[in-house]
Parts: sequence; C-alpha cells; structure tokens
Amino acid sequence: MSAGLDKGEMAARVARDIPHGAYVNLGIGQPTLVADHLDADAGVVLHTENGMLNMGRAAVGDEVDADLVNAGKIPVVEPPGAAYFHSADSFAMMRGSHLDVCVLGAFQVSAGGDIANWHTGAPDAIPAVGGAMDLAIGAKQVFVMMTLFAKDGTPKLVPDCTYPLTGVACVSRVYTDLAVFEVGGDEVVVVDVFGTTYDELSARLDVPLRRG
Amino acid sequence: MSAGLDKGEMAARVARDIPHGAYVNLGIGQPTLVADHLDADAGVVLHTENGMLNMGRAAVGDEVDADLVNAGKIPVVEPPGAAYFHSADSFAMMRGSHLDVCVLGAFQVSAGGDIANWHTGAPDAIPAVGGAMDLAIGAKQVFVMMTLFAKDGTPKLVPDCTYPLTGVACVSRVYTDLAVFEVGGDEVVVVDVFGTTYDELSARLDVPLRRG
Amino acid sequence: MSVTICESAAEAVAGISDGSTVLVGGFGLAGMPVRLVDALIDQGATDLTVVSNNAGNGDTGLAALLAKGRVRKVICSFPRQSDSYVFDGLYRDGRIELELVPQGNLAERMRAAGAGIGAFFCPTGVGTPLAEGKETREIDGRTYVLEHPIKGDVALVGAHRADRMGNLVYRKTARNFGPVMATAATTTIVQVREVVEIGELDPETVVTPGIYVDRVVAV
Amino acid sequence: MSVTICESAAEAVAGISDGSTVLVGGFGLAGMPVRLVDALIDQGATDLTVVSNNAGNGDTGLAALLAKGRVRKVICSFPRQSDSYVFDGLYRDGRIELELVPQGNLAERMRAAGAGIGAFFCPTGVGTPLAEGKETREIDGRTYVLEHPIKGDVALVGAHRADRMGNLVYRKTARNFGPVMATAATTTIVQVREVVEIGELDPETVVTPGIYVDRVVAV
Repeated sequence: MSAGLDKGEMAARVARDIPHGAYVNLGIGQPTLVADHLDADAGVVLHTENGMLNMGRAAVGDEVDADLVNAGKIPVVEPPGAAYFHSADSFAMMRGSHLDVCVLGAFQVSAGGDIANWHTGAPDAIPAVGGAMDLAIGAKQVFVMMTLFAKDGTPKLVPDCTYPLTGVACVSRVYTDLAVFEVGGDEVVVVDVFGTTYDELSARLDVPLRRG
Repeated sequence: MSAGLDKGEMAARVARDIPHGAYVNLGIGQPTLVADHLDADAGVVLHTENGMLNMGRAAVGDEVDADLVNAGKIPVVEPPGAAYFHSADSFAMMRGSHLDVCVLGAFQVSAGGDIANWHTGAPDAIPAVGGAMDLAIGAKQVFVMMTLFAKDGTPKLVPDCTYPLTGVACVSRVYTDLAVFEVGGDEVVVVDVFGTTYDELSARLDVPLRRG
Repeated sequence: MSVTICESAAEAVAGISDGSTVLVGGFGLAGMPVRLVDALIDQGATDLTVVSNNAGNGDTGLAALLAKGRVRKVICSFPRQSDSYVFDGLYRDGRIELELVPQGNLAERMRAAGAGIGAFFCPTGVGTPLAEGKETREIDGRTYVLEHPIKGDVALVGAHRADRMGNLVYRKTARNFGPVMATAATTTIVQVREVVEIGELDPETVVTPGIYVDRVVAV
Repeated sequence: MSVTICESAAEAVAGISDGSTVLVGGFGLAGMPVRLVDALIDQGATDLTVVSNNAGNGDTGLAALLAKGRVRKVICSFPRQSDSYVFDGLYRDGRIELELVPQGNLAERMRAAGAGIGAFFCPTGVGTPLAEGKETREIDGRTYVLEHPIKGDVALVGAHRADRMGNLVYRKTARNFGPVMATAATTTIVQVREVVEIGELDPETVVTPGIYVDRVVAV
C-alpha cells in the first residue's frame, strides 16, 4: 500500500469542502488542524462548544489568557466579531442544527453513517464523552477525519461499528489518508482516492463501494 | 355591610406582608399599586415578565422611553442594579420558582387555592392569557388582591371556581377589601378583618372559615 | 451561512412564501419590527401564521397585515388589548384562527425549536382549558403538560444594533422575544437602528450571535 | 432573597451539608471556582455528589476534594484528562461512582432544573450506551430520549465581577457552566475577582441576575 495523505494534507482536503461563510465546529485533536487550511477570505466562523463563536487561532506568548480556551482547553485568541455565551446556549446552538459543518475524529464509522469515537469499550477504560454525542447529532453536516486503517491494519470504515456508538446515521463524509467517502446512503461512494486505487480499497474494506 | 379598605389601603396591606429583600412580580392592574407602598429600605426587587429585574417606577415626562416598559406596557424607569433578559429567560426565572412573591388580580379564588383570572367564560369574550398562567404557578408564594364581592354581590372567594382556571392549588393568600384569607389548606383562615366581622363574613361566604 | 446586510426593508423581506409561519418580535410596540411588518404588507405573502405575543395595535403594523386578510392564524398570548379592534373584529367574525398560548410557554416553545428539543414537560397551564387534550405526566410529585416546539419559516426581529457578522444587541425591555425568535426560524430577518463594523460590539455583550441571523436592515 | 457579600471563602461555603449535591462551574480551569473548592475542602462536608464538566486536574481543587474521599459520586461529561489521575485511581478502585452525561445534556439538564422544566426530549445520545434504559419517543420523524433535570443543593460558580445586588458578569470562555449552575441550585455561591457598587454594571450586560445568587466573595 503506497503512502496517502499526511495529517496536514488530510486537513487541507477537509478544508476544501467547507463552504464559504459556514459556521463550523472542529473537534479536538486532528480536526483542529483544519483551521490552518481555511482561507481567511472564506469567512468561515469557528464555534467552540465551551461558549464562543468566531474563535481565533491558538494564543502564543503574552496572548495566553486562562479565561479564553478552546474545547481542548488550549488558549486561543479573540478575533473581532466574536461572541461569548454559556454552555446551555452553546449546546442549544449545536443541538438546534445551526452549525453548518462539524468535523470529528473517530475510532470507527459505519457505512450507514454511525460513528464511534468516545469509548473503546475496553473494560478498564475510563469513559469520557464530552461534547462528542452532541456534536455528532448537532451539525447540518458531520465530517469525520481519520486514518482509514488502525495501526493493526483493521479498517475503521466498517459495515457496523463494534465500538460503543457516539451517534446513529449522522456522518455524511469520511476524510481519510487514502480516500474520501460519502456514507449514510444505500452505498458508500468513493469521492477521492490518494496513493491507492479504487480496486485496492474495495479489496481491503468490508463495505460495498461505488465509484463517485 | 360597612366599608372596608380602598384600593390604596389594600395595596398597603399586601405590601406589609412582602418580606425584606424579596423578588416580587406585581401583576398588571391593581397589584401594580403595591409598589407605591414598599419601603425603599426593604430592598424588594421587582420583576417584570417582559424581561427586567429591579424594575423602577412609572416614567414621567422626558423619562419615557419606548424601549422600556412594564408588563402592562407602561413606560418605567431603570434604577441602578437593574438587569435585562429575554422572554425565555424571564419565564424560566418565574417557572423555576425563583421569585419569592407574585401578586395577581382575580375573578375568583377557591378555598383550595385555585385561581381564575384570565377568562370570564363568556362565549363572545376574546380570550387573552398573557403571563397569568406562568405567574400563577411560578412564584414561591402567590398572593391575590381583589374585592371580596363582585359588583352584583356574589362572592369571589368560592368553594370551587366556576370561571376557567388560571392555575390549580397555587394561591396562598387572598387580600380583599374586607378581609385577608389564607387559602390552599384544609380550611380557609381569616387572618385580618376590615370594617366587618368574622360572623358577617361567615354568613356571606360559601366557604368554611376558621379564625386566624 | 453569512449574513446579508440589506439596503431596504423590501429587500430584507423578499421571498417570504404564502403559507409561511412568521415569528414577529416585540411586546406591544417595544421591540416590534414595524418596518419589516410594513414591508411584508407590501411584499404580498398571504395565508400566513403569525406568532407574536400580541395581535396588533391600532391600524398599523401587525394590525394592518391582519386587516388585509393575509393572516390565517395567530399564535399569541395576549390578543386582547385596548386598541386590538382589528383582531377583535376578525376573530368575532370567525375570519381568523387563534391559538392562545401562555406567554412563558410561547417563549419556551420557540426556545425548544431553536435548541433542538423535541418536546418538554411544563407546569404552566396544568388543569386549565389551555392544557386540555395535551399529554400530562407526574414527575417528582408535580404534574406537567407536554409542550411542543413552535418553529418559524421566518422571524422578523427588532434589535438595537448589528455588526456586519450579524451579531445583535438589543436595548432595555425591547429585547423580549427577539433572541428566542432569532433561534427558532429558518430565516431570521432583523431590523436595527444601526449597523456597525466588525469589532465595534463587545463580544461579552452580544445577545444574539450572528449564526442566528440571515438578513439585517438598518431603518 | 438578598445576596450576602462574604468576607472570606470560608464564610461563603459555611453550612454545606454532608450528602449535598454540589454543582461546580468551570471548563477545565477556566471559570473553575478554585478558592471555593479549597474552602469546601476545609469546611469538611462529605458524601458529596459533584456535578461538573470535568473531574479534577492534578492534585488541587476538585482533585484534592476527591483525594480526600469526600465525593461519593461524580456527574460529568469528561473525567478523563491528561492530569486526572486522582479521579482515575478512585474510579479504577471502585471508590467513586460516575454518571457520564454528554456535555450538552449536562448543561440542558441543569438549565431545566433552573427553568422549572420537568423533563425534556433530547436527540443527543439516542442509540448509544448513554441512553440505555431511558424512555425514547419519535417526534416528527426523529427519535429523542427523555432527560430529567439535575438540581443542586449548592452551586459553586466562578465569575468575573459582581455588584452588591449579586448581578454577575463573566469573562470570555470562563462563562461556560456558571450561568446555568447559578439557576439550578438552592444556594448559589460565587467567587469573583471584584465586587462593585450597585450601578457599576451595565444592566444590558448582566449575564446572571442577582436573583440567582445567594453569596458572593471577592478573592
């Protein structure tokens, strides 16, 4: 299997599909990288579920303010045009489907658009869900950004999730290092392929694919 | 029957029972008069359901501002320490039992504390409820202020309301021109009598009374 | 998606369809988006359901819209006012439908629509005619009635200032229903006194973030 | 009833009973009322249920309260953090109970407690282990799960400024859970950076009106 996209390239690929002027929540971890690839002229407004719209970039040096952090608890800056609100208002905004796009990491996504990203199901794991379940069902479109295969080579795009679910039939697109998929319909559509081939993907995945 | 209290005296009698530091909503109409009898030192804070705490007195002359009105749509003033909020927050405050006292007018109150104050039930009447039902169930204590008898001489403190209800078993005290009653328990307790006698009240009312 | 700053109230209300549910802000005239309502009269949409605290005053604004026969149904808490004769006449003639909703339920049902809540158990109105036919449930010893969201196709809101991202601030008790209505409609159209540049509103004081706002016009 | 301006954090937390449910504000350390939590450790109440977004960081504050064995149960959305080893240890040893709640449900359930809502149908968590055993209902083609209020006996909130009527303003994302927790508890205790005179806060910018606040201490 040849090399596909690296993390930065994946983030850039996701950024390309975010419409101008969209309100977007980027989940903690890799999805945060998408912000670096958004065109400043595109007018994309970032939401952070701890209570801010038009969240800015990571703070550096003297900009760091303990009262101003993102959902990953990383200090950020306040651009002009920002707005603050409390947690109930923030999740009402999310749950009420006012965000255009949410980008999440995942352990598994099913062909039907189910997502598992909060719990490995391991008996000794300490479960933590945060805003993941609210995000999964809250945005008009939910994008997942993940490697297509786990370190042990097992696919993370699966017929049915085996890990505990975060949300049911809520993901619309899956951005991976090797391909971009549309999920949630009758078939999984391969929209884009990187450093591999459609046939190779078909052979390695247990979900029926269709060329996009 | 001798004359009891006039409207101003009734309002003063209600004001006497409002605890220092209480958060209070005064319904439109006669209950509004209670504000004139609250001691400035008592620290009573008035709520108006259209979105303000620490509402001030009626505005006069140049003070009138079309953006600043009370629930009766009368212009009022903004004292220091006021706060504004939207209608959902205002009624959440009420419904969540954060107000200490609410004072309402009524067509009828039952011995059990039911109140009817929004609709006469007349077939050609145009119904209007406003915040009455929210107020009736919202405050920790609901006081009613009304004349004890209608113009035709029928009692307004009744065994059971015949007018459409505003709220069930929610009134604790009824302030009238002739007496003050505690309702909502097993018996109606006469707390205070003005210009009449307990026996006279017993004779004219259909509810069993007890001396307070 | 991004807010459009409109040149006129007519541009702001363009495209409202017949049969729409229109949320109209204001408590009496405080916060009432009078110019947007006037523009809606000119725009011509009919067979409307109007959701507003009151049902119009005098001959202008909402009352004028009603008088032109463009409103099929009013959902409100307090239609009857000293100068609500237009509504009164239509109602008595059976020419307009009324859904009377306690004021707090009106606000909370729109809040639910905006917040993605499917329904909620509410204590207001239990045991009264306004709860008749609705599901009730006892929870922790108190009886509640199940209330459902009120969604709008369009919200017409009056605010004080907007910035070019659509962030809004209101003024005094004119805030009232504006912030909840802005969240509860597919398209939120706002009349303000002034549109300011991005950065001129303090982010701590924004009441309605721009995400809820589609079109703004300064009048 | 009126707010008490306290001289010390110890005075502010006086009287919290064993077995209380304590809502603790903050998202990580932003908005965390650290001094009130420290004072609660000294105060001695035990067998507590703590409701907070996280379950403590490092060895201080909430983590220190947990380490002293004073917390029977934690209701939170995200206990596991890089430095949550105190909670992790107690949980693995079966010495603390955990109710894991999606963050939006945590906020909305406290909002419901403060707003007098008996229960609400929520789309979050449907079909997941966190909705198991809960009532579900299809409304307008979408499935919802019934969620109930979370009430506190006490809320410990960190805000920016208070006036002497208890009106509060917050600062930036430190606002987070403070405003909902203040509404959801019988007794709300607030740590602020500064207490100002009545009239020094702009009434348009007050986030938590004084009606929700019982005690304030400047630290």
